[in-house]
Parts: sequence; C-alpha cells; structure tokens
Amino acid sequence: MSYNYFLGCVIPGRLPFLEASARKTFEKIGIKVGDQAKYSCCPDPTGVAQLDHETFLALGARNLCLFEESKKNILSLCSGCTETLKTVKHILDNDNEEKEKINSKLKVIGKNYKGTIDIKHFAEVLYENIDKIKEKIKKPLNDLKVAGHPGCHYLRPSEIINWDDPLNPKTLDELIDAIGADSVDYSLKNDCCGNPLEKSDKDISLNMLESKLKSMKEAGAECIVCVCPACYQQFDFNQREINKKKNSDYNFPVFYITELIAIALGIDSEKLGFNFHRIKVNDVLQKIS
Amino acid sequence: MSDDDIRIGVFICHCGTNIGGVLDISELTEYAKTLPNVVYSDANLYTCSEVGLSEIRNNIKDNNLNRVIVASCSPRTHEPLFRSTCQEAGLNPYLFEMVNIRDQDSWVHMKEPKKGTEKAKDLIRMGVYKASLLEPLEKMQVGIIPSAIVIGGGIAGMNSALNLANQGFNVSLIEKESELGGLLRYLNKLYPTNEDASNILETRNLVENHKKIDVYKSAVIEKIEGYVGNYKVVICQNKKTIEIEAGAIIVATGAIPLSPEGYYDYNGKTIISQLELEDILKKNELTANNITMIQCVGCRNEERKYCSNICCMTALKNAILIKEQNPDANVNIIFRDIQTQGVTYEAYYRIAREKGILFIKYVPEKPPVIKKDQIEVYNEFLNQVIGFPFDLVVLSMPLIANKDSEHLAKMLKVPLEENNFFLEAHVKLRPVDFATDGVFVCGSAHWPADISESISQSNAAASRASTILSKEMLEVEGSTAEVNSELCVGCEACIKMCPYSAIYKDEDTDIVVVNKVVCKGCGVCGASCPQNAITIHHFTSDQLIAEIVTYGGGE
Amino acid sequence: MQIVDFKFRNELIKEDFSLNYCYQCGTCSSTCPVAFITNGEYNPRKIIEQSLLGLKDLLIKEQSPNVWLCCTCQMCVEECPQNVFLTDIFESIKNRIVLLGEPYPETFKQQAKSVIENGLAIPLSQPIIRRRDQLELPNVEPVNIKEINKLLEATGFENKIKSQEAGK
Amino acid sequence: MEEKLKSVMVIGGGIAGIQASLDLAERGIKVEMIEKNACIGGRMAQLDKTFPTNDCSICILAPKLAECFRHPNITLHTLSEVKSLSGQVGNFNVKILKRARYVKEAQCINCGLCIEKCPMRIDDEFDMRLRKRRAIYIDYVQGVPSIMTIDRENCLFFTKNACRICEKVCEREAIDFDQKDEEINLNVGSIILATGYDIFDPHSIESLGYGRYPNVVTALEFERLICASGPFGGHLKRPSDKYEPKKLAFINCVGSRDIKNNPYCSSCCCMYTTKEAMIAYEHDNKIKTSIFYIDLRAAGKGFREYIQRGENEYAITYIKGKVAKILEDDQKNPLIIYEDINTSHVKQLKFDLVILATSMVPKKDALSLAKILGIEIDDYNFFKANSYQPQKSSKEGVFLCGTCREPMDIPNSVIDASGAAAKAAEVIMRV
Repeated sequence: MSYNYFLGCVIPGRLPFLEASARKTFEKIGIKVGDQAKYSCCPDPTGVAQLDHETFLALGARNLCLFEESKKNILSLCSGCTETLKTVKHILDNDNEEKEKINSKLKVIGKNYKGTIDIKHFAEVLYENIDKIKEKIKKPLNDLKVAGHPGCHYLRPSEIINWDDPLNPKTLDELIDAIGADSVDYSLKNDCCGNPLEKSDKDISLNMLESKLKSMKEAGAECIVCVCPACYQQFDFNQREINKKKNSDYNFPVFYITELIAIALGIDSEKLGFNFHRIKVNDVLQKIS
Repeated sequence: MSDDDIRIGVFICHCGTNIGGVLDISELTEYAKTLPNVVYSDANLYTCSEVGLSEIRNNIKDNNLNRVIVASCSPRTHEPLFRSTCQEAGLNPYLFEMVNIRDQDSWVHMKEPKKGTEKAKDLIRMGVYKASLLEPLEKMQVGIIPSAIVIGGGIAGMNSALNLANQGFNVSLIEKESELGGLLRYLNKLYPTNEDASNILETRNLVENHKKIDVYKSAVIEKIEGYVGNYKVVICQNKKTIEIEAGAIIVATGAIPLSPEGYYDYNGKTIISQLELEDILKKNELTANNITMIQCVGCRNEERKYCSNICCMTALKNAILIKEQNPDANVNIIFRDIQTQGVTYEAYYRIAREKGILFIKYVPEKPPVIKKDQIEVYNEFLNQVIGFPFDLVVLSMPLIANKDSEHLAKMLKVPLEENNFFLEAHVKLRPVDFATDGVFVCGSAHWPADISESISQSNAAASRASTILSKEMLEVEGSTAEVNSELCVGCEACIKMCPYSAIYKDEDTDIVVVNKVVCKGCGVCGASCPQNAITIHHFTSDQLIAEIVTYGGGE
Repeated sequence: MQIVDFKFRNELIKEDFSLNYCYQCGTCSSTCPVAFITNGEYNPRKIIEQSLLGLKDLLIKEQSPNVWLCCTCQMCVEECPQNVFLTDIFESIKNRIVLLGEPYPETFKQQAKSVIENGLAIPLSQPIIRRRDQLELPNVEPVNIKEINKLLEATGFENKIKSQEAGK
Repeated sequence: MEEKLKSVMVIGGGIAGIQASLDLAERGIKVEMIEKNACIGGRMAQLDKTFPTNDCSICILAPKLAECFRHPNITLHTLSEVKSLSGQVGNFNVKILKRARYVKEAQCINCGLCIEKCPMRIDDEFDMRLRKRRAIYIDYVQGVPSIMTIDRENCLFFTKNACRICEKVCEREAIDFDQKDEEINLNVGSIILATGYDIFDPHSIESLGYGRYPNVVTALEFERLICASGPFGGHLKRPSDKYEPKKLAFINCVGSRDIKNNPYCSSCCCMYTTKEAMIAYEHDNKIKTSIFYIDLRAAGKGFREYIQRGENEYAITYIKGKVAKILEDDQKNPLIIYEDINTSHVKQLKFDLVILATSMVPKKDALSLAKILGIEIDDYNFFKANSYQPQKSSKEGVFLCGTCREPMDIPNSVIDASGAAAKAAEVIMRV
C-alpha cells in the first residue's frame, strides 16, 4: 500500500519550505507520495490531548478514516502528528470499548474506524531507503559537522512509536553520515528541545534549549538537524531570544534532514526556499555545494 | 629435647598488601635467620594458600625442621590450618607457633612502616624463643554418643529433629510448653504462598510419630553438663526429673514478639498488634474498613537498634489478605524501609501495591501521631504532614530474644550478643555453630527468622551436628591445663574461676583435677592458682617468661 | 496538612491502573529535564505521590507542582522501573483540571479555539499561501469545518474547555 | 562407618559448593565436586572484603579451599561440566566432560616461569578485564588446585600450531599438549546444585553511560580495583587516568527491582555497597562516599548497626533517590543527576568514580543445566525451590543451595549449603 502525506499544521501553515524539501527528496529517490484532502489538526499531542482525551481520539480517528477511505498509509512530516496518529491507532486497535465509544462519535459524521492503515514518520521511510539515498548521492556534504537532534516524539513512548532505540537513537545519525556529513556526538543528544513548554513557561523552555545549544557548541557542531517542525521552530526562532536574554552568541543554522538530503542529491538549493530560514544558512550552503 | 638439635623454620607472610604493604618483609626474613636455632627463613605472598602450605611441608622434610613459626595473621582463623599442615609433614602440631604481625602490627601501624617492621622483629624473636621451649602434645580422643538433643519445639526445632532422625540418629526434642509448634500456632496464613499455617503445623505429627524422636513436652531444663560428644541434660517433666545423654545439642528456642504495651497508646481494640490481627483474620472477625499498619514499632531506635527482618513481609501478608477479603477496605502501611529481599518477596511487595495498598514513608524523627479519629504523619515523599481516618491501627512489633535465653546460655556456656540473641561462632564461616564445640543454633533464637529461613537454618544445624554424631571418636585440643598434685592444696580457687567449669575436686585425694575434654586452655585457673600448681600446656610459664625476657623485660 | 482522599485516589487508579505500582524511587525526577532545570520545583515523582494520596486540592486547584510544565518528552515513562505511565497520568490530571474549570495556560485555549474555528492549529494565512506558490507547492483541499464542528459537538469539546472565568 | 554409602555430587565449587562438600565429607559421605573453571573458589574469591565483619574475603575462603582440596572424602573434578543424567534418586548416573588442562597436575608447582615467558595477552575474566593474563594461567594467586591451565582458545599452539615456549621453560616438564578431553561416568545417590550467579551487564541501561564513561564501573570491578591482588595492588585508582579518586558514588538497584530488566531484589547490594564504601575510606580517609538507594535493606544479624557505623565512622552519605541519568565532564568525571527525595531537590553532583551495584542474574548455562537435570526453573532462570523446604528442587534427590536458586548474601549461602548437605545426607542414609 503506498503513502499519502500527512502535512500537519505547522509545516504547511508556517514552514512550507520544509514541505518543499521533503516532496523533492521523496521524488528524487523514486517514492511516490500522494496528497490527502480534508485532513484536520492531528490533533497536537502536547495541546488538545492535554485538554480532552475524547476529542483527541475523535479528531485523530477521523484523520485515520480519511486515509482508510483512500486506502493509503500515512507518511507524516512531523513527529508530533506521528505520535498522535500512532497513539490513536494503538488505543483503538487494543481497546475495543474505546473503539466502540469513538466510532459512535464518528457515526455523527458518517465515518467508522477499522484500523486498516499504518503510520510512518518520514525519517522512518528515508531510513528504510537509505541505500537508494546513498546510490543517488551527487554532492556529499564533505563532513559538515552536524548536531543531530532526534527529538522526543520521534522515538517515545517506545511501546507505541516502536522505532529506533528510545534512549540511544542511531537512525538520524546514520542518515546524516550516509550523506557525507559527520554526526557529532554531544552529551544532551537525547534531551527535549523545550518547545512544548513554550505554551506553559517560556523561560524554562529557553533554558532547556540553552543547555542543548551549549552541549552542541562544546561538541564542535557547525549546524543542527532535526525531524520535527516544533524542534525546528525552537532552534531556528529562539536562538536569538537566548542571545538577547543571556547575551550569548549562538548562531547555528538549522536544517530539516530532508533539506540536507536534497542538497546531497544535487537538487538546486534555489528551489528549496532557504531564504525563509530565520538564521542565515549561506555559509553552510557554501561549504557543502 | 636438648637445646642444640632444635631446628626452627620461620615463614613470613605478605598477606597481599595487608602485611607486605606496610612491613619490610625481606628485612624481616633476613633478621629471622640471625635468631638462635633458626635454620630456615622465607616469605610468601599468601602462606595460607596451597603454595604456602606445601612450602611448609617440603621444608619440614628437606631441612628436617622440628619447630615451625608462621608470622602472619590471627591464630583464630588460621592456626588449625597450619597445625594440620605440620602434622601432615610428620611434625607434632604443637611444635608450631603463630606470630601475629598483621592484626597486632601492620594493620594498626599502617602509618609507621619503619616502627612496624621493628615491632615485627620483636614479635618474631619472642616467637622463636618460645618455640625453642615448645613440647609435643597429644590430642585427646573422645567417644561420641550418636544422638542429639534439640531444645525448642517450634518449626526450627522440629525440622532439625526430623532431619537428624531421617539421617538415622536418635533425637530428644525438649519443649517447655505443653504442645509443639511455637509461634506457628498463632499464625493464620504463611507468606509467601498465603497457605494456611496448619499445613506446616502438620510437621508436629511427623515429629511425634517418628520412631527415632522422643518428644518431651512441658519439660524444663535443670542442668546441662558434659562436653562435645558426651552431654548430659537433666530435665524436669511433670515434677519427674529425667536424664538424657547426647553427642550434640541444637538450640532452637525461637523468639517472642515485643509486647505492644506503651507504644502508640496501644489499647488492644482499635490499636492492636500484628499477632492479634492474625487471630482476628483466623476467626474471620475483621470488621474495620480503614486499616493502617505502622512498621518498626519499638525497634530501629536507640533502645533496639536492629531491624527485625520479618515484620515487613508479615504486614504485607495481612494487608493482602484483608484486601482480598474486602477490596474496598483502605489499607495503608506507614513504613521506613520495606525489607523484601530476593525474587519471591519483592514480587509479593509488587502484588501488595497492585492490590491498592497505600505505602507512606515516615522518618524516625517525626513518627505517626494517632489522634481521636485520624492519623497524622510527616510523609517524607511529600515533605508534608498528611492525615487520614482510621478505625483500626496495627502495630508491627519486632521479635525480641526469649526471656529464658540468658539462663539457657549460662547452662550451655555459650555467649549472647547485645540484644540477647545467641552469638554464633562466625557470621560467615560458621553461622549455625557456637564457639563451644557440639552446640548449634538455628531459627529466631539466633536472629529473627521467618518460616523458610528457620527451616533452612534448621537443616544447616542438623548437618553441622551430623558432622560430630557420625563419628565414633573425636580429637580434642592438647593445649589444656594440668594440675601438679604435689603443689595443689585443694583451695578450689580455680574451680570458682573456670569459665567452662572444667575443674572438679577428687573427693578422696582432696586435690583438684582438670577435665581435659572440657578445658579450652584459656589459662584463667593457672593465673589464679596461689600455689602455681597449674601449668597450661603450650603456654607454660617458662615459655611466656622466655618471650618477656627476650623482649627486654627483667628476670 | 493534606487529608488523603481515597475516593479521588481510586478514581485516578481506575483510569490509570499503572499508578499503583509506583514505589517512589525517584527515577522519573532524576531523568526529567524540566525537574533538573527547575531544581525539583517541577517534580513528576511528587505529582505521582499526590495522585497516590488523592490530594485533589494540590493536584487540581493549587497545581503545585505545576503539571502543565510536563514537556511530554516521555523519558520518565521509558526509564520507570515499574512501568508507570506517568505522561498518561499527567494527561488525565490536566483533562480533569480543564473539565473542573480550574485555570490553565491561555495558549492551550487559543490553540483549541483555532482548531474549533479552522480545524487546524495554524490556519493558512495569505503570505504563507503566496510562499507556497513560490515554492510550487500544491494547495491542499482544506478541511470542511462543518464536519469538524459536528464531531466536536459530539465530544462536547467546546464547553469542556470553557474555564469558568466568571466564577474565578 | 558404612562403606557402601552412595556418594553425593556437588555441582559448583564456590563457597556454597565447598561448604556443602565439607559438611558431607566430615560426616563420612564421599563427595564428587564438579567445577567448570580451572580453580574452585567461585565469586567470593574475587571479593576484597566481606560484610558485616570486613574480614578479607580470601583470608576466610583460603582455609576452606585448602581443607576442601585435601579432604580424603572429596574428589575434585575441575574444568568439568555435566553432560547428561539418567537414573533416579539414590542411583543417578551422571556423564561429566572433563576438559584437558594440558598441564600434568602432579608435576606443576605453580612456580610461574611459564607465565613470564608466554607471549599471549588476554583479558583476564577474573579481574573483570581490568588486566591481562597469559594463555597459560591460574585463575587467581591463591587458586586451588594451585596448578596452571592452558587456555586452548588463545594458546598459540592450538590456534597457529606455533610457540610452545611454556613447554621449553618448564623445569618440571609439567606441560603436556597431548592431553585430551575425557568423559567420566559417575554414579551418585544425590546431587547438590551450587552453581552461583553472573553479573547483570548494565550496558543496556543507556542513560547510566556504562561502557561509554570509563569511570563508571560495576561493583565487582570495584572489588578488583581495590583488592590487594587486583590490577593496582590494592591502591584504588580509577580506570581513565589512574587518579586516586576522592569522591565516590554507589548506585544501588541497577537493573534490580526493575520490570524492564530484573524485577527482583538482589538482596545484598545495600550491604556490599556500604562495605565497599568502608574499605575505600580505610584506604584513604579523605574519601567521601555517597550511596543512592530506594529502600535500604539491612535485615540480617548486625546489619543495621553496620549501616549506622558506615554513616557515623566512614563518612558515608546515604541519599534516598535512584539515579537514572549520568553525564560526564571533559575530565571524564561522572556527573550524577538525581533527586534527593528527602529535600525533593533535583541536583547534579560531580564524582571521581561511580560504582553500579548491578543485579545478580543466573548463570548463562543455568537453562541448559536445568534441562539436563530435568529440574524446573522460575521466570528468571533461577532454579525453582520449594517454598518451605528451600533446598529442595522440583526433582526428588536433586537439591539447591546458594545464589543459583535466588540472590542471597554469603552468610545465607553458607547456611543454604549446610542445609542442602543435610537433605542430601537424608537421601544417602535412606538408600
């Protein structure tokens, strides 16, 4: 069964250039991914889920039904959406009582969840096709020092996400090494970037980000790579905030892994909308293209 | 043994770095060579290892040594080993002298290696002078009565009696109460299987019907005499005195729960003890819905420092039983450290949590306070005082030593530790033996133990006893006291002083005699005799004086 | 002094049975990034202890420690030696806070309103649509909001999240 | 003494196996002791000191080793493993595979010449790979039997048909490369299992950094680090830079009481971490130690006073709070992140050396041995014991003692061993 994109809210609504790099990358390595109409907010596992569990399941189940109707597996571009959809599927597939309750709600809009489709994070699919990527490499990134940030919902809770090692992840590092960059080992690799906390306490969120940046700097990273738009926002938008607050000088260019893979595959960087990055990425682009 | 043909071999031990790390071993080895009668001297990394022992054996043969000195650790742990090594090489084991340069030198003078080495020279020189005066001694042979006496008819006593009987030995089981079973009779269910206590109580029938076990109930011990292999125990049963002979004695007198009186204003109705709860559960008369148990009552404090090992599992058992009977009951356990070691007990603790039992950790400085209808306690996990209602409080009392342990210990001449539990020979090497040969201990008499621990220990005690009962003859120490009948005036000072009551007066000659088998060679009689009539073999006066003189003391 | 509320405790246990297994070892508070940054002021272990004791005031009213500071990174769940699902337990506590009309951060309400009105947390704005064209990205057929509202009505989402400002 | 008594087979030559054998031998029953390694002594030989008396472990073990080796009623089969069992209680036929030692037992006097000359350097299992040994070796200095053994997996003669230096230098011609493995059939009346335990490998607990951070070691590695016969001759040095550590952290329950690893409690970690902290202090009284625990378990005789003495006289700080995360600074000092539950503050603390008290797990070959003997095992591969006769296995005539049935400390293993001897004697006397 082939895939349709689940774009989520943040990427299409605020960071469309990440969507561009993803689409071009999957095209380049020959994986056709369609578009799914009428999908709603996944809903945000760090937002709506904290308000009402039933609404969380209902909205999530509705999205799953859309993909079941178009008989397409979900390829999600965001770790948050991946976690939500995998969690809803996990609960409904394992708890019949819950499934009946949610299906009774879905009947109101003529939908019924069966559980016939699967959900994959885009980096899972990239990792499963790592050999294809290696074949098609045109311009290896002559060991650009990259601090890979796998993020939380990409890996955990492992019982539901069921991908890579929740406490010592390797897949993002391998993807980075595969395209000729050098994935730097830094001590707080597995820590949260702090983005979900922006909704509750901006200072704590920034402090968490700062300890990560400090650890990346000590490890000699030249840029940051992540696989979730929430993490992307935290790194790209908030380095300036920290510099203002703590008069530090963090200035790491931030990339989505698909952006680096796109360049390594020889896709023209003009078409990837690097100009929309808050932190300028030019000198990194110089180094690698 | 004239002076000139004495040939002493000195073996100095590094004991890893315990000695070698402090004292200059090579200097000591050279120094030893300069001492009179020393014909061989060498060092070993570990003399007690097989390599060291074979070196002693070979040198006795090759250099035909007739005295051996090992300068190493404490005689308490290694003298028997080195003595038997000398014996295997054909040398009388008493022509061996141990010099302790570890516990009495290198360990205490770690910071002054130079002075420590000088001190070691003195100690070795004293050993050499004493060794020159050593005389061969023979070990005594003692007959063994192949039967055992077990004191205490609880689970520990019964099980060790059964095991010995099944090994073919006759056993006399002495119980002071009118029936067997001990504390087991008051228990409702047993952890960890929650089966009924009466199943284990079946052991009573096995014991009472076993043809090799004589059971004496309502029997009190009057007197215990004799020594390993030949004990005579006089008991009084329904005003009749009976004499029982045995080769070994197993103490299994158990322990008793501390009375809850005076703790958390115990009243026996709404504030009771775990033992009382056992009874209530046995009769199925529990009506309370809010039950709170308090752990470590009357122990782990200044008065009673120890943890009594069985109270946590007992509390968990009763709490689980209550929850199974009445799932809506609120059962809380206020604790300090839950003691559930091992596979089964930790799984049992998880089952307790699974049943919804609430665990609240308190600190000794702020114990729980029982108000009219509410308990208040500082919850360490929350760093705050919390309160909750109760209609029944259960105090987990520790096991304390039996009141009559002291009396029994005196009769058996065995030591007690500071909480009056019986003190074993060595907690690791000989955990169920006493220092006095032929007497063993198991169950809560040694330390609070639950059913399965008591059974393991009782099997162990039976095994240890069988190592004596299975022999016809037993060798006994040769270094004992001996009375010179010309000098003794019969003043009996020594009889009063002897801690092992090994001396008695020969009525017709009015002279005292030492029972060599009971005598431990401790030397108290020799020191107290006004006539200097008693010599202690292997520690004779002239041997000791020789040591003092060579150390530099006056004549 | 806090009074143990067995009814509320049993309610929480009924919803997340794994709560029972906690023996307060402190693994969660040792691995929690927020607990470390706030030196224990935010403390997952303490929230679990309060749940075990059913302390409704501390959990729902005072919210101290503040359960909204959980960044849902699930490290505590991965490391917990007794498989307690802390994040789910915190989620059900937050759901109760919302349901019982107790105060909670504004940002959550804004996101919820956007989902109710546009079916998306972040609706497509004009500048973004222009950027998408620049990047030659297909425009994706928008969600039909009537269907979403019907569904949300079925789950009663709107009045659940209406915290009683008037009453405060 | 009845001559026709059947003998007892004791599988395992650790402290439990030795105690059971000595008890049986002393009571006149012959013992066939089967030991897999080249020397007997088991885990206890690797320890520096033992609680609660702080005796040095080898000092109280060596006399028992010597006694066991020399006892006329005990036949010692080293380098031997049980291959098959038939028959029933009172009449078991056991097939033993005795691996070749390639050293003539009568000739070798453990002079050590061959060791000096042997070119091979192999990680020394006994010293937890903190030191190298040669292809011809003895398990430990005081090992019994005190004779060399050739490790055929690493000896150049067996791997490349070369070298044979040891044969040349040995003055007593004790080396014999032609020795072959041999199978022995033994008929015994009863069997006692005392096969001991293995150490849980904490690599799988990623966030503690074992394997990545050199100064995070297991408790048994610490015993070797501080032991007089260990790699540093009794001077406590830390692996990364041989610096003598001043601040030590002991973390209890690593892998234990943990559904994701070993749900059970390993019984004696609270006690041996206190002991190890005490020994460290004795080596250098400027050392400060912290012990992180969940429940401090010290219920044995004199154990609680031992803990109090540790706190008052040996500068040990007990902190209630399990550690789940360790980082490292650039000088390779471990940084522990923990919550001190007493004050509920979450802090990071720098230490020079961190010691993990990892769980006791059954031996890797416990499962296959259980199959051969036909006895049941529990969910974690410990041999299943009867609840109220803990020395009895599920099979009549086969008894259990020591850590092969459940984690326990040395005093309990010794009691268990004597207990198993009593049960075995019951069977033998009935036959």
